[in-house]
Parts: sequence; C-alpha cells; structure tokens
Amino acid sequence: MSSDQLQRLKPGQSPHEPEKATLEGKNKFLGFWFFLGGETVLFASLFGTYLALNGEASNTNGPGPAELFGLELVFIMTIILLTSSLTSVYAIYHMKNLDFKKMQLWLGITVLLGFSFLGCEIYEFYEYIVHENHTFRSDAFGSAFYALVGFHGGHVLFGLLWILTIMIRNAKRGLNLYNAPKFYIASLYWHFIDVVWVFIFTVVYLMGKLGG
Amino acid sequence: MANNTNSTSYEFYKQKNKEEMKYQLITFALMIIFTLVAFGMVIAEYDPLFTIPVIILLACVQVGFQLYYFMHMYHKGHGLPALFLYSGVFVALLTVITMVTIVWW
Amino acid sequence: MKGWMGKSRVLFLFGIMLLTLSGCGLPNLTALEPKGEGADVIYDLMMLSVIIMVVVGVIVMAIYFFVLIRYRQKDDNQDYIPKQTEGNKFLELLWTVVPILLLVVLAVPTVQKTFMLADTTPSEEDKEDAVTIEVTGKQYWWHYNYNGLEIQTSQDLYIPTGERVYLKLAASDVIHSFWVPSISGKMDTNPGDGNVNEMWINAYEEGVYYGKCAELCGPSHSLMSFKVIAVSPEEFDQWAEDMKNVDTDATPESESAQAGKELFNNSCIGCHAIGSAPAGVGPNLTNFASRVKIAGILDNNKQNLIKWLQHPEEIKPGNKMTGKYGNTEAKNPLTSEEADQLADYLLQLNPSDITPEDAEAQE
Amino acid sequence: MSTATAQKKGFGATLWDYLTTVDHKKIAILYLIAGGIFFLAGGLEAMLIRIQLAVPDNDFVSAGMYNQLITMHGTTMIFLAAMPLIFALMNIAVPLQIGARDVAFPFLNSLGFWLFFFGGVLLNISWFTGAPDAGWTAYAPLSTTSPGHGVDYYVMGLQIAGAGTLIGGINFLVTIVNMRAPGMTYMRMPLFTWTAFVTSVLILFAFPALTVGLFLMMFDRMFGANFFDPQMGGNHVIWEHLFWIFGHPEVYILVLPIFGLFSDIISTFSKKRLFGYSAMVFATVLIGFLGFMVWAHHMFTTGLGPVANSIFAIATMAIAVPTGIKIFNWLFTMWGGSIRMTTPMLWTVAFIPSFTLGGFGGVMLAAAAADYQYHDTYFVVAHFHYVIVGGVVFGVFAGLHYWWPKFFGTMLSEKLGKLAFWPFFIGFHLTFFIQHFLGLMGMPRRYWKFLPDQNLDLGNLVSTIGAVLMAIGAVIFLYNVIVTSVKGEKVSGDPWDGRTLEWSIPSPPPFYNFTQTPLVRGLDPLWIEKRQGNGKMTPAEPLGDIHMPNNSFIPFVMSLGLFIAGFGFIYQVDDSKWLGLVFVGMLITLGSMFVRSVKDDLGYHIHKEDLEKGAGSE
Ligand code: HEA
Ligand code: HEA
Ligand SMILES: [Cu+2]
Repeated sequence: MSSDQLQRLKPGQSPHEPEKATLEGKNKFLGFWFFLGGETVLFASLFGTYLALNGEASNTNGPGPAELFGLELVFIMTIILLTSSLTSVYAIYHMKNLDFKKMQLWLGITVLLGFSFLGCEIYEFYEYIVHENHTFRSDAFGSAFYALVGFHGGHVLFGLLWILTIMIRNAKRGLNLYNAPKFYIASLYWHFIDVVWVFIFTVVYLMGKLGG
Repeated sequence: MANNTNSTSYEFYKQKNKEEMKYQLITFALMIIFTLVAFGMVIAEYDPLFTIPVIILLACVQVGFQLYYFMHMYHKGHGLPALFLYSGVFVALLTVITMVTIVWW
Repeated sequence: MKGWMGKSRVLFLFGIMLLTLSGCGLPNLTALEPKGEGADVIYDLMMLSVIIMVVVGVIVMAIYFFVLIRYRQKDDNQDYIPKQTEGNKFLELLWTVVPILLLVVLAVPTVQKTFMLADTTPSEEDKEDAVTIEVTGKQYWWHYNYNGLEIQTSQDLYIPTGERVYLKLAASDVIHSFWVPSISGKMDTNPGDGNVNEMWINAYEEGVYYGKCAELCGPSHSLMSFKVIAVSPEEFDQWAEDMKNVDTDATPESESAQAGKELFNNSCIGCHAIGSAPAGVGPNLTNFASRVKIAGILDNNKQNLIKWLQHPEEIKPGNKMTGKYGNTEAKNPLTSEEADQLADYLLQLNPSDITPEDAEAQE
Repeated sequence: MSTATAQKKGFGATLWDYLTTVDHKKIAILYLIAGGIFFLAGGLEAMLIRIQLAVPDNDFVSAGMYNQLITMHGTTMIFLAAMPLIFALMNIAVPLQIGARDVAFPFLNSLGFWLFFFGGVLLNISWFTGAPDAGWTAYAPLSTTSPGHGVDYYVMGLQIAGAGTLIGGINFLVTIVNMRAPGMTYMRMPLFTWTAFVTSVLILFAFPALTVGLFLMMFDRMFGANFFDPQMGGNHVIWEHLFWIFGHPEVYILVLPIFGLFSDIISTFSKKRLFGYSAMVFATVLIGFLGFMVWAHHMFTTGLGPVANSIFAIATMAIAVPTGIKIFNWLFTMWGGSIRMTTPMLWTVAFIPSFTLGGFGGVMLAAAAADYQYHDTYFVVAHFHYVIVGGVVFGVFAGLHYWWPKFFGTMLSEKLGKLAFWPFFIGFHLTFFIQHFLGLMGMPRRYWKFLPDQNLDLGNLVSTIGAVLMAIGAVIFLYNVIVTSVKGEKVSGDPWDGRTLEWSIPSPPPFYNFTQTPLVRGLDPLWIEKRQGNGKMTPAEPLGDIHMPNNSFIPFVMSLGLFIAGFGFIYQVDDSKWLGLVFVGMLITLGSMFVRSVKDDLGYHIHKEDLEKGAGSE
C-alpha cells in the first residue's frame, strides 16, 4: 500500500476526497483539527492579555490604541487576507478535482497574497516604531499589541514557508495520496490564520479606534 | 444530480464540487460585505455602545462562514473537529471574560 | 496481609497522640484558637466542613473495611467467579444526590461568609471613627499608614480592640500576603496601584498577635514576621496621640546615644525615617525601642541589635539593608563602637507609654 | 526483553535503536527511565527540604538554596516526573488496550518524548548556574525580577517540555479516535483508555495557556516587555490567571489516567466487571469539564472579590460529586468480588482512603472564606501531597507493577513489592497528615526555616521522619527493579488473569503488537473470550502483511535544536553574541522540520511469511 500512495492521482480512478483516503490522511486531518482547537486557546490567552492591558498606555504617556492606529492599511490587509482565504479554497477545489496544475496556481496566488499581507504588517510596525516611537518595550499596551499581532504575523510567515515547501517539493510529481493530506491541512491552517485575523481587526483595530 | 447515474463518480463529484464552489463565492462576498460594514460603522463614528456589539457579532458570523464553508465543517465527518473546536472556544471565552473582568479592581 | 487493620489503627492512635502532644499550636499564632472576628467566623466554617468530611469519611471507610474483609479471595475458593454486575441505578443515584446535598450545606455559609469578610465599608454609625490603615508589604518588612491620623509606622501594627479596623493592602516590590492567623484570614498585597486589596480585622481581646507573610517573596520570606498589637480603644487613642506628637529631633540623654543620633542622621536617614513619613527603603523607626522583635525575628535587646546592624545579611538574607552602609558586605565595616552608639540611640526611641507590654499584661 | 536484545545487538546498536525509535512500547520505556530519574531527583530535593525543616532555625541549606529546592522539587515532580511516568503508562497500555498496532503519529510520539527530555535536561542544568527560585508557580514580579538566570531556565525548559506534552496529547487523541480495533466502540474502551483520552483533551486545552504565559514571561525577562510590570502599566495578575488556567486542569491531567488505571486494576483483581461503567465514563468527562472552571480557587486571596470567589468556590465543590461517584463505584466493584491482594491491588487499596482524605482537604480549601486561613500554608501542602502522592504516585507504582510484564516481559517480585509498599505508605501518612495541622497552627508554606518556640517543632520532625520512611520504600522498589532485571525471568502474556486486550498478546508484545487485529465483542474483551469462547481473541482479519513506520533520528535532532536555542535565549541577555546560538539552534530545528517535510517516509512491510515464522516475538 505504501508506495502506491506515491502514485499520481488521475481523474476518474481515484477517491473523491484524496486527503482522507488513507489512514494516515485521516489521522492528519483529525489531529490537525484538534491542534486548531488548542490554538484557539492559545490566541484567546493573547487576546485576553491584550484586552487587559490595552488601556494601560495612559500612565506612561505613550500613545493609546485610538491615537496610534490608522484604518486604511488595516482594511487593505484584511481584504488581502480574506482574498487569500478564497484563493486557497480554490486550490482545494482543484485538488478535489485532481487538477494539480490549477491547485498549484491558486496556491501560488495565495502565497503571493500572504507575502503582501506580511509586507504591509512589517511596514505598519515600522511606522509605529520609527515614527510614533511606540515599541514592544514602551509600555504594557505596546508589549501586548506586538505580542498578539506579531504572533499572528509569525503564524502567517510559518504558513507561507510551509505551503511553499510542499508546493516545491511536489511540483514535479503531482498529487498523490501521500501529499494530498498535507495540502489539505496546510489550507486549513491558512483559513485558521484568517479566522484569527478577523478577530484581530475587529478587537484590536476597530475597537481600539472606538476607544473601547 | 441524482439522474446523473451514467456519469462516473468523478464527474459526479466534479459537478458537486462546482456547486459547492458557488456557495464558497457567496460566502466570500458576504464576508467582504461584513468587513465593509464593520469598518464603515467605525469610520461613521456611531455610538461605540452600539457599534462594538455589532462588529463583534459580524466577526463571529464571518468566522462561522470561514469554519463551515471554507474549512468544510458542515461536511459530514466533521463531528469531532467541531466538538474540539467548540471546546477550545469555550475555554477561550472563559479566558477572555476573565481577563476583561477580574484582572483589575 | 492480615496486619492491614492493625497497622492502620496503630497509625491512627499514634497520630492522635502526636496531636495531643503538640496541642493546637501556639496561642496568638494558631488559627485553631480564634481571637478575632474573622478567625472566629472562619473557624466555624472549618468545623462545619470537618463535620461533613467526618460523616462522609465514616461511610466510605465503613464500606471500605467491610469490602476488604468480607470479599477477600479465600484460599479454597480461587476459582470462584463472582457475578458480573453492571451497576445499580438506585445506589448510583444515592451517591450522586447525597454529596450534592452535603455540598449545598457547605456552600451556603461559604458564600455568606465570603461576602461578610469582603464587606469593607464601615457601617454608617462607625464611619466617623473607623480606623483605616494602608498596609504596604516590602521585602521583608511591613509599613502602616494610619489614614487621617498622620501616623506612619512599621512592623508592629497597633489596633484598638473590639472594632473592625479597615486595611488597604498593597506592595511596593513583589507580592506579599498579610496574615495574622488568630485574628483573621490572609490577604495578598499586590504591587502597583491598580490592584489594592481591602480587608478588615477585629481583635476581641488585647494581646500581641503573630503575623506572617504568606506569599513567597524572596529568600527571607520566612523571616518576614510582624506583630499586631491590640490595645483597648483608650490606649489606642493615647498611642495615636503620642505618635502624632513625637518630637523627632529630641536630644537623647546619654552621650553615646547622642553620638548614635549623629551617625544615624548622617547615614541611616536616607532609608529610614523617624516620625510620620511614607514608606522608605527601610522601616520607620519612630517607636523602635518598643518593638517586640528586631527585624521581625530577634528578641529586642542591645546585643541582637548590634548583631543586626553589623551583619544583617546573616540574619535576613537578601534584605535591602545589606551593603547600603558599613556592614559586613561593605569595604569599611561599621565599628563596634559605632554600632554600640547607634544601638543606644535606637533603643531609646520610645515616644509612647503604650507598648506591647500593655497588650500582653491584659492577656 | 530489552537487555536480551541488547546482548544480541551490542550497546551502540541498542542506543541508536532507542534514539531513533518510533515504537510506542520503546518510547514508553524511555519515558519510564527519564521520568524515573527525574522522580529520584525530585525526591532527593524533597529529602533536602525535609532535612532543612527537621528542626527549627536550621541552617542546613541557605535561604536562596531553599527556594531553589522547592521550586525545582515542585517543577521537577509535576512536569518531569509525574507527567512522563503517566505518559509511560499511557504509551505502553493505550495502543494495546484498543487493539492497535501502533499510535496514530509514531513520529510525533517520539518527538514529544525528546522535547520533554531536552526540556527537562535544560531545566536541571540550571543547578550548575543557579536554579529558579520563585516557586513552581513562578508568580510575577518575584519571578520577573529574580536575579541570575534561574527563572530563564524555568521558562525555556518548561516551554520546550510543554510543547512535547502537547504533541503527545494530540497523538493519543487521534490514536484513540482512529486506531481502535473492530468492535472496540467508545463504550467498550477500558477505563484507562477513556481517562487517557480525557486527559489528552485537557492537555490540548490547558497547555496553550501555559505556553502563552511562558512567552509573556520570557519577553518580560529577556526582551524588556512590560506584561507584568505595574510601573509600565502591566499587571501580574494576568500571570496568575494564565498559570492556573493551565495549572488546575494540570492536576486532573495527572490524576485522571490514574483513576482509569485503578478502575482496570480493581476490576481485574476483584474478578468483576467495573461497577457503573457508564457512570465512570461520565464522571471522567465531567471532572475534565469542571476542571476548566475552577482555576481561581488558587487565587482566593489575590483579591478577585467576593462574587468571583463564590462562583469559583461552588464550581470547585461540584467536582467532589463526580469524584465521589468514582470512589463509590470502586468500592462496589470490590463488593461481592473475589479480591486478590497483589502488589498493584495493594497500592490501589491504599489509594482509596488516602486520596479521599486528600479530596476532603480539597473541598475544605474550596470553601473560599476558610481558604483565607489555609491558603499558602502547610494545609495546602498536605492537601496536594495527599492527592498527588496518595493518588498519582501510588498509581504509578501500581501501574508499573501491573504492566511491568508488558514493558519488559518480566514480573517485579511480589514480595519486594509489598516490602516497599509498607514503609512508603506509613511514611506517606506520617509526612503529610500532620502537615494539615502545621498549616493551621500558623506555618506558611515555602518557609526556609520556622522559628523556635512556636510549637511547630514536633510536627515538622514527625514529617521529616515520615519522609525518610518514604525514601526507604522508594529504595526498596529500586532494588526490586534491579533484581528483577538481573534475573530476567520471562512471564506469560497474561500473568494476572487480565480482562483487557493487552493481556491477549505475549509479554513483551512483538513490535507490531497484534499479529492479527482482534475482534472485540464487548467490554473486557479478553474476559468475554475466556468465559464464552476459547480464551483467545478472534482475529478480525486474515493474516496479512503489516505496515510499520520507519525509525527516525529527526525528532532527536529537532529537540536538540530547541535545546541549543534555549541556551542562546537565556544568555543573550548578558551578551548579544549568544543570539548566534539561537540562530544555530533554530536552524537545526527548522532544518530538520524541513527535511521531515520533504523526505517521503512511507514505512515498510512485514511480510505474511515472516509473521508466520514468528518474527519480532523474541
Ligand atoms: C492530583 C492533583 C490534585 C487533585 C486531584 C486535586 C483535587 C482537588 N483540589 Fe487541589 N491542589 C493540587 C492538586 C490536586 N488537587 C495542587 C498541586 C495544589 C496546590 C498548587 C500550589 O499552590 O502549589 C492544589 C490546591 C488546591 C486549592 C487551592 C488552595 C490554596 O492554595 O489556597 C484548592 C481550593 O479549592 C483545591 C481544591 C481541590 C478540590 C476540591 C479537589 C477535588 O477534586 C477533590 C475531590 C475528591 C473528594 C472530595 C474525595 C472523594 C469524594 C467523596 C467520597 C464524595 C463525597 C464527598 C463530599 C460530599 C465532600 N486544591
Ligand atoms: C508530583 C508531585 C510531587 C511529589 C511526588 C512530591 C513528593 C514529595 N514532596 Fe513535594 N511538592 C510538590 C509536588 C510533589 N511533591 C509541589 C508542586 C510543591 C510546591 C512547590 C512550591 O512551593 O513551589 C511541593 C512542595 C513540597 C514541600 C513544601 C516546601 C515548602 O513549601 O517550603 C515539602 C515539604 O515537606 C514537600 C515534600 C515532599 C516529600 C517528602 C515528597 C515525597 O513523597 C518524595 C518521595 C520520594 C523519594 C523519597 C525519592 C526516593 C529517592 C531518594 C531518597 C534518592 C535516591 C537517589 C538516588 C538513587 C540518585 N514537597
Ligand atoms: Cu486547583
């Protein structure tokens, strides 16, 4: 069975859910979902910390959320990331149709969008640090802000490297039962990053702008 | 599709996937709309007491869309993923509520 | 394995014996002989919980011993196959419901007392003369600021008996916890002004009560002892009056003490204060001579004081006095003569006639 | 048996085998050895603590040293001894109990072990440079301002070990969901497997809070962040919450598998089906669920206010109900049974009253108002040693005696087993019972010395004597292990007349566990076959090729990378040159992740013909 897994999947002769066709695939699928359950708690702890500390710039003269944040860039970043979520849906769509080329194409677009998101974020941090003089060390708000948003950024970076790795690794040999689960869970991870971002833009930026 | 008995299962699922992709697009459109509304409300400077619950609600719905459509949680075989995700959400909620209520006094 | 029962019984008896030997602990330290309202209320709750536990314990142990004795495999019956019971609805319901009821019995007074102990607003009629004290925990001593009385002092906390004294607790370095077991339960002192805690204490009788720090705060955590000195309200008023009117610049009688004063004002005053002053690096020494203990732990006499002045690190590792002036850790140690003079000065700082002895005499 | 293999293979080959193994039974042995060594270290620290407290005003160790001892004792015992020993039991038994050839993620299983191991080693290296000294709870700001690198080691060591635990937890979850043999429905799983499942759930949701807490502390200590610094708008109470959001579930993580184990043992040695099986499952899940809603009972005196305190007090008390259900179900499993007092059963029987006492202490602590007196005194120390030693440690001893045949194919001596039990059991009660009273008599915990003339002398002395007895018991147990290994007498697959699947295969099991996957016909499947069949499991499949995973050295390297980076993080505070070590370490780790990702790892097959010849069953 094992080396069969490396056989290129062809339309018409393969299972319709290649990511869950093998026991290994099923295990990966389930294990990864469980992991996301744990990640939920991880990000909640960071969100909680941020919410407890975001009002605490006042006693250190640093800028608070309302003064610091601008919404234009955040809006652009949001649209980029949401779109990248859609493109990775397309990728999985083509994976299910066993169309490897198209899957790679859409994944490629996802990666590009991901990098532009990351670029925006780095630019944003740079602005805050250099022009607003608001850093990780300025006050508790600063620490909590960079920790939460930076953790998310770190997830984005990791996701991008991961997707790139499996794209390049499998570029020549196409889709098979061995790599299908890998592509699938990488896309789950990517969606989860988007889920977290939805809360970040709502809780950190929008609510920050509202002063609450 | 039920009358598609002659086609191979591949064609059958291809069709099905296509159907599904339509929903995905609708989902995406809604998500963009929600985002616009949320940003719009903040920019329009409505009363925060009104805006905050609404944008949080919008975020939750949007995340629901991501989970159920983009991440296929509405497909069958996702019972355990849902159970574990919601357990995580439960602990997450407890944590966040704690941090906003009993950390300062 | 026949010794099972025997051995546990011996163990049990042995335990009881030990307990009687050691009693319930030192009076004015132990929580088992409450001398204040808080400790009293809590003691009742404790006893209620003990009774519940004993009841449940007796039932559990009765079944336990019965089962162990009755259902041991007999040598002649090794092949016996017991009936494979799945369960019993009634029994299972029973041991779900009964504990719930017992817990309700415990929970109701728990909630009630939790709220009672947290009620830190004086009643209308007491509002005027309720004593409120800001307590600050520091590594490794305590500072008290009597609100509205312009008194600040350290280590020994004077309170009037028979009334609730309100405490506002904070810390200036790490977390400490203020605990006077025979008067009341403990409360943490948190650093920063965002998390100030409140509690009240009410000592029934006059006395000197042992206080301890109950939150790990560094190497000398175990030495961060203090005393609560409960005196009658009249005595308390007099003490307050004396403390308020202390002449911080009085000239000591003996020559040696005068020299000590000079030394003190040249080097010690940077950290310590005499007279009402906010918590400094070191404790306020206004009424040092009447302290029950030096540094919270040594008997208050000249010999110990000199030892403390010269070798504080040996007595309280990690304290903030080490190395601040000429003691063991420094290049030029305090000479014995200097230490002697300082001690003479400090041991005559005694602005009030109300001292721990007054409280102890009443016991 | 492993030593027999060792002689065949030579030391180097055996070592390499263990460094690269992905076999859950070998990983179990690794966990056992590492956890055992850490238990001895933690026990040694405990002995030093007790010696220091034997007499008043003692100067056996210095104040700073004492704080390091208690911190390392608590941390080592909880994270590096109790958890891994439980993982050892879970690894040996869970796959066998559900009739699986392997775990779901053999590679991750090995990774989990090595992360734990390197984290533990990192933490203990701190002994050479100054160990952490802020208590195992590491409350800020004491921890964030603690001089030296002790707390840095705590942060990095626990972060690495914690990652390993999380990975291990996910592995067990998926294993139990996906790898059960045909017929092994959820409601037919042995209780140990059930509790392993619920414990893994708790790990999954509790450890991320610790991860974040440790990150925040790391940022504060090493990179100048201000999460816990009140001067800069920070708040140390956040640490308390994050620590206990993790910390309370952690104590149930420790005790639940032990509950399951005792259920299996009691049922086996009473020759009876577990009384109230479904109630036991339900109680386990309920304890797990409630376990997440009670953490603030560790913070009653922090100042959260009467409303929060009351809510958490009531939630905490509620846990007594499902735990009580368990106690009574155990008693009624024995009721009407035919009880064999073997060593595992002896530990189990000793556990019931000991743990109940500890639980009573817990409920007393849960009464928030009363906790104002108990908190941070020896009453608490007494409570948690009663539940942890009387529960978890007794359980580990019971489990090791019970499953020793599955680990090594030999049996620990029953005689020595009982000989070790008595001093440990008596010493345990001597040590900890009296501590309840010490606490109420005014002795706070974490006290380097207690002062003379405070009526605390006798109690402390008794406690120390008890600890010596425990040490004697532990040494006898060690002696038993050595004697047994030297003798190396083989036992059958089913020496206890067992009821569950692990007893249907040889001791030690062949590396592929089941030649043919068994068909499960009910709860206690082997027992059913013994009563209603021919005493053997019916196979669920014809004899065929077995697919096995390849060994891998990557988990070791990946963990080693983090270990190296850990040093870098700790020392870059002094000199930024150390950041180089961070990069080297991370490069090793990320590099090996990359290799893992691009290298196909398809495993191999054992062929049917070889199976017929009996390959693997040495
Ligand atoms: C295995 C570990 C373990 C277990 C199982 C428990 C179980 C329980 N614990 Fe414990 N606990 C710890 C480990 C554990 N604990 C540790 C390590 C600490 C200190 C950490 C530190 O500060 O360093 C601690 C501290 C601790 C505190 C904080 C004390 C303080 O710091 O002030 C509290 C307070 O509520 C508490 C409560 C409980 C309760 C109610 C239970 C319950 O689960 C117990 C339930 C069991 C029973 C009650 C017995 C059987 C039941 C019956 C026979 C039924 C009928 C009973 C009744 C009706 C009462 N524990
Ligand atoms: C799994 C958890 C666990 C276990 C098993 C133990 C086991 C023991 N513990 Fe501990 N303990 C904790 C978890 C645990 N403890 C925690 C979390 C704390 C709180 C720390 C803090 O405050 O931060 C604590 C604190 C603590 C204190 C309080 C310290 C203080 O507050 O100042 C004391 C004091 O008596 C103590 C004693 C003991 C003793 C005597 C044992 C005995 O049961 C140990 C028995 C084992 C042995 C005796 C081993 C035998 C081995 C040898 C004798 C060595 C031989 C050596 C070689 C061959 C190399 N422990
Ligand atoms: Cu707890």
